[in-house]
Amino acid sequence: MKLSRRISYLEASARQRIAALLDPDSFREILPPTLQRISPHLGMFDAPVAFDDGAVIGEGLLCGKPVFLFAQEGKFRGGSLGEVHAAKITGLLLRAAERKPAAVLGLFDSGGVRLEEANAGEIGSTEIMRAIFAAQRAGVPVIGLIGGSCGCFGGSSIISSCCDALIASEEGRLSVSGPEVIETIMGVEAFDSRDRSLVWRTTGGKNRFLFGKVSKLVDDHIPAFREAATALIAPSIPLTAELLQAERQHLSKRIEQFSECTDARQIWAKMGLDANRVPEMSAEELSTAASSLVH
Amino acid sequence: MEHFTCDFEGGAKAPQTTKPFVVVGVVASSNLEIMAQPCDLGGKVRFEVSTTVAHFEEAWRAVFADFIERNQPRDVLFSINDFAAIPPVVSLRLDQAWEGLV
Amino acid sequence: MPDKQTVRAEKLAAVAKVFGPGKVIPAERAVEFLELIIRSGDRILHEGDNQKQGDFLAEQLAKMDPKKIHGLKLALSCIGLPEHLDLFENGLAEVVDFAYAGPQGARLAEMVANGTVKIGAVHTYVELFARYFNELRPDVACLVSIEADAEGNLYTGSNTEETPALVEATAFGGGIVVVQANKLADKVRRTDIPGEWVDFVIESPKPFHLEPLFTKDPALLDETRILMAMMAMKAIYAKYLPKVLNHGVGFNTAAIELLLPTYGEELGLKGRACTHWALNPHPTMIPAIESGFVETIACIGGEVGMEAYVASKPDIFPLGHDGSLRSNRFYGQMAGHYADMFVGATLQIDPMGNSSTVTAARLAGFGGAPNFGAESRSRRHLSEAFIKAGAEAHAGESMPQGRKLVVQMVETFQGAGKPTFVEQLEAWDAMKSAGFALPPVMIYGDDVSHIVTEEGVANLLLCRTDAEREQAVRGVAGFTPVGLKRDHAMVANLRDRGIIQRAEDLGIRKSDVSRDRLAARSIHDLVRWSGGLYNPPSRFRNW
Amino acid sequence: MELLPLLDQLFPEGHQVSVTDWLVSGEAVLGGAPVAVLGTTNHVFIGIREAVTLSGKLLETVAQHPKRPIIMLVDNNGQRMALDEELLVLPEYIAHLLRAQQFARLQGHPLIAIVYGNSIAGGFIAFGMGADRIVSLPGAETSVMKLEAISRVTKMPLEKLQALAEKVSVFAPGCKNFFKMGGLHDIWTEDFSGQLQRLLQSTDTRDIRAALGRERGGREAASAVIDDVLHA
Repeated sequence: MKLSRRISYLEASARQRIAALLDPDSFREILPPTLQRISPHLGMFDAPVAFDDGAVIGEGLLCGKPVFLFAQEGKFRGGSLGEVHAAKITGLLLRAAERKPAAVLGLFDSGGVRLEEANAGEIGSTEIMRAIFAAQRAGVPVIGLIGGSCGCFGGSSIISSCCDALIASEEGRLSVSGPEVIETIMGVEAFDSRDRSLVWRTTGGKNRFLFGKVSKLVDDHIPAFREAATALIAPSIPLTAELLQAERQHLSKRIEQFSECTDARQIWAKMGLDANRVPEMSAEELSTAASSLVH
Repeated sequence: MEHFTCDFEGGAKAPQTTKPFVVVGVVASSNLEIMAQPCDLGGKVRFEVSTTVAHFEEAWRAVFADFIERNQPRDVLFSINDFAAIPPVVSLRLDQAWEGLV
Repeated sequence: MPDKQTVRAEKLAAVAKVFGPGKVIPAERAVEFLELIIRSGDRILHEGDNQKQGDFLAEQLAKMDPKKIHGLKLALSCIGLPEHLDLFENGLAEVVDFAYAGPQGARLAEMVANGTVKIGAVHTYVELFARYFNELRPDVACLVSIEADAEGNLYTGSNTEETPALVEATAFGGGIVVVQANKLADKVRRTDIPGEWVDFVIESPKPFHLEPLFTKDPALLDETRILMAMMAMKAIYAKYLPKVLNHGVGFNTAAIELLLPTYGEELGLKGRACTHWALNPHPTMIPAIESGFVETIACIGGEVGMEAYVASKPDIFPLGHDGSLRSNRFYGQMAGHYADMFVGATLQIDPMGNSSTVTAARLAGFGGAPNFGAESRSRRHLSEAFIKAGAEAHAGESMPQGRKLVVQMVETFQGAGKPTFVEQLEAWDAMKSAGFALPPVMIYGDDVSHIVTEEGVANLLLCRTDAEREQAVRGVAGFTPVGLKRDHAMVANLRDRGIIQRAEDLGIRKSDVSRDRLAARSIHDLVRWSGGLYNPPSRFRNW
Repeated sequence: MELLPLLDQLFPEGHQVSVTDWLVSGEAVLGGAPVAVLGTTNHVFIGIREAVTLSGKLLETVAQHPKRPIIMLVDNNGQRMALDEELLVLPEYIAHLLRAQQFARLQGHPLIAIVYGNSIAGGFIAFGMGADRIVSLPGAETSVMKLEAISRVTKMPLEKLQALAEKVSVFAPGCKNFFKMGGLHDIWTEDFSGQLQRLLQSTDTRDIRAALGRERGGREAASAVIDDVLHA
C-alpha cells in the first residue's frame, strides 16, 4: 500500500513548523535569535543555551489572515518553560490583546516547567494563562496545536487546555503528569511508562479527541494542521455563566461515566467504538467513527 | 561551558541572501544550533562558539578550516550553541547554514 | 572404543528401559533423560542463534550432575544464554566451539581469561555448520521447534534458520537428536524436519525465547545516516546497478532500504537494481516491496511480527504450503555470499580497511558477516555489477575477472570521543588476551570494495598501491586521528581521479539531506505501508 | 498554619465555613462586609473531582453574590498524579477551574489567594496562582519540585544545587524565593485580617508579577522581554 508523502509535524523543528504552517515568507519574527535573548539562568547550571530560548514568536499570515504565533522547540531542553521562553509567549499574547489579529496559534511541544528555572517557569506559565484570558477577552481566539515529540505536559498542558480550541495528531500527547511520574507514584505494575502503546492510549491525541478536548484530530502532516487551524479561526466566545455551567456539567458527567475505567480501551468500548481498532485508525476514520457516536 | 571565538581568512564567495540570518539545527544532545549572519568582516569568517565540551578548540578549528576550504565563504558570522555534537554533525550543519545563505 | 552406532543403540535402549517406548519425554524428567543420552566427553550441539534460543534444554543441561557427566564439548552458534556458560562453571563442559557470543560476550571473555572455558575456535556460521559434518560431528543435538508430533515430525516455521543443518549433521552422523517443542501436536502444521531424523521430543513448559532482531526504528535515523545513504546510493548503487544484495541489520542499511522508493526511484534504480535479496524479512523493506523494487528475498531467519505480511507476498518470500515463512541460515548465507553486493557496518576500521567488532573486554565472535562480506572468487555466473567492479579491480591484469562489491558503511565516530577509524584494531589486543594465533578480523581489507562515511565514498577497487589504499581510507576518515593524519596532496589526487567522492562531487546538497526523504519515518508508517499486516511488538509502538 | 486558627485570625468578625472532602467553603465577615471563602486543606491533591467542586462553588458565588470578594485559602500537595485522572484529561479540569476564576474576575469579584499550607506545582497553578493577588502566611511552603528531585532529573549534584539555592531564587522551593520572583505579592507575618482588608481596597486586577520580579531582582528578564515584545 503506497503511502502518500507527508510533511511530518512531529519531526519538524519549531522554525520548520512555522515555515510550513504559515503562508510562504509571511512570518516576521519578534525578538529573533540575532538578539540572543538567552536564558540568564542556564549558565550557572553549566547547561547550553539557545538563541531563542526554545520559543519562537512572531506574526504572519494564515491563508491570508493575520495571525500571531508562538512555537516551542521541543528538542531544546524538552521545550521547557523558562523565564525568557515564558515571557516571550506572555508578551505575544498581550500584544495580541492590544492589536487583535485574527487568532493566536500556539505550537506546543513541551515537557512543562524548566526545572533549572522552576519558579520562574511556574510563575511564567500562569502569566501565560492570564495573558491567554486577556487575548480571549479582546475577542482573539487562541488555537493550540499539539503534535510534537515532547507532547504537552505539566504547565504547558494546562496552558494549552485554556485555549479556545486544540488541534492534535495522535502522536501528540496531553497530560499534566508525565508517564514516568505516574509510574513512580503508582508502581510499574499499574503503569509501565516504557509500554509506549499504553502511554499513547492514555495521553495521545486520539483519546483527547474522543473526549472532545481536542477539536480536530489530524494526521501527522503539517498541511493538515494548517487546514484545521484555518477552519477553526473564529472570534473567542466570551465567558458566561451558562457556558461554564455547561462545561462543568460535561466534565462532571465524564467522571460519572468513565471514572471506573483504568485503560483507554475500556473508555472507547463504553463510547461504542471498536476499542482494538482505534489505535490503527487514521485521523479521518476515527473522526467519522466519533461523529456517529451519541455522547 | 567553554566559549571561544576564532577568525579565518575567507574565500571568494560572499553571502547572496537578503535574509538577515539563517538558523540550522537545535540545541539538543549530540546536536548544535548554528546561526549564520551575513556581516561585513573585511573578507574574514568568524565563529563564536559556546560548547558543553571543553578543550576541543583544535578539533573545532580543523572542522572550520575544512568547511572554509570546501565552500570558500567570506563575510559571515557563525554563532554556535553546541551540545556535544561530533565533528561530522558540525560539518553537516555548517554546510546547511551556508547553503541557506547562498 | 565402541563405534558411534553401537553407542547410540546403547543410549536408546537405556532410555527405552526407563521411559518405555516412544519418542515423547515428559519435561519434568528432562534431566534424568539427558543423563541417559549424554556421556562424559560427548560433543553436545545446542541450538540457539541471535533470534531463537533453546532455553528449556539449556536450563536442563546445566542441571545435570557433573559427577556423572563432565568433559563435554559444547558446540553452538550463539552463546546467548547464561546457562551456556553455567555448563562450564558447574564443571560439565570444557571446550566450546561457537560463532557468536552476543550478550554473554563480557562474561565469556572473563571465563576464558581465568581458564574456566576453553575455546575450540570462533567461527562464522557456515564454517561452524560445515565442521559439524566433519571433525565436529555431534553426539547429541538439542534443538528447538514450534510444533512436534509423536513421530518426531517438526514444524520449525518462520525461524527454521539453522535447524536443518544441525539435524542433518547429527542424524546422519550417528548422533541423537532431541527437540524441545512449544507444542506437541497430533499433526504438525507442515513438516520442516521428517520424524525419522528425530529421536526424542519434549514439550517445553513455555515457548522458546524469540528475540526480535529488528530494532532499527526509522524514527531514530538521523540526517548523517541519510547523507551517507544518499552518497552510497548515488556513488555505488546507481553506478554498478547490483541486482542481488545482502544488507546488514544496521541503521545505515535501514536508511538505504527506506530511501529506495524515494531517492532510489529518482536515481532510476527501480527494476534495474536491488531486485533480489539475501535478507531476513526486515520491516524496513516493506516500502521498497510495496513500491515494486523487490522480486525475491532469500531469508536467513524470520522476524517477529512480520508473519502476516510475509504470508501475503508468496512470490517474494520462501513460503511453505501452509503459507508461513521457511527460513534457512545455511542456504541464506550461500545466497548472500553469491550476491553482487554486501553492505554492512562495523565498529572499527584500520587504515588498510580491515574491520572488526571485537574489543579487548568483549568476545563477540563473527556470526554471518565474514561470509556475506567476503570476495566470492568461486563465483562464475556474471552480472553487470560483477563485471563492472571486476573491470575496476583487475584493470591492466592479464586475466580479466569479476568482483563482488563489499561495502562498509560507517560513521567516523561511534560516539563522542570514540573514533571508528583506528591505527590498530583492538582485535590485536583480543588476540593476545584470548590466546589466538591470529587477530579476529571480521572482514579483511582486501575484500572491501568501498568505504562510505559522512565525509564521502572511497572506492578501493581503483587503488593501485597499498599507499593509495591507505590514503583513500584516511581520506574518508573525517576528523578521527586516522583521518587527520592524511596526506592532503595524495587525497586531493585521489579525489581528482574519482577514487574519493564527496557529497559535492556527487551533486548532493546538504540542505537536501532530510528525513522527509524517508519512505517511512516511524514504525507506524511501516505498519501503514504494510496495509496493517506488520504487527510490531508493543515496545516499538507509539500509538 | 491550621485552618481553624487561620479562619479566626483572618475573620475575627465571624465566619461560617464548612469542610467536605478537604474542600473548604463558606462565608465570613470582613470590615463589616461579607466575603466568600473557598479553599482546600489537609494538603489535598487537586484532581478532577476537586476541580469541578471548586468551580461549582465559584460559579455559585458569582450567581448568588455579585462582586463579593473571594478569599482563596491555599493548601495542596500538587495535582493528583494518577492514571485514571490523566485518562479523563486532568489538564482540561484544571483549565476549567481557571476559566471559572477568570469568569469571577470579569464579573467583578476580587480574587485573593492566601497560601497557608503547601502549594505545589500543578495544584498551585490550579488554585492559587490564578488569583489577582497572592500572599503567604507563616509556615506556608511553595514549591515546584524538591531539590532532590531536580537533582535526579537534571543530574546535577544535590550539594551544588543547595549551594546555588543559597544565591539565587529562580529554582529552589520556598516562599522567600517565590516572593523575590514576584510569584507572591506579599508575605504576611502578622495582622492578617487588617492586611487582607487593606488589600481588598485596591481594585487593580492586572497581572503585575513580572514587574514585581524585576523590582525585587529575582526575575529581571521576564518583564523586559514582555515589554520588548509589546513594543516590537
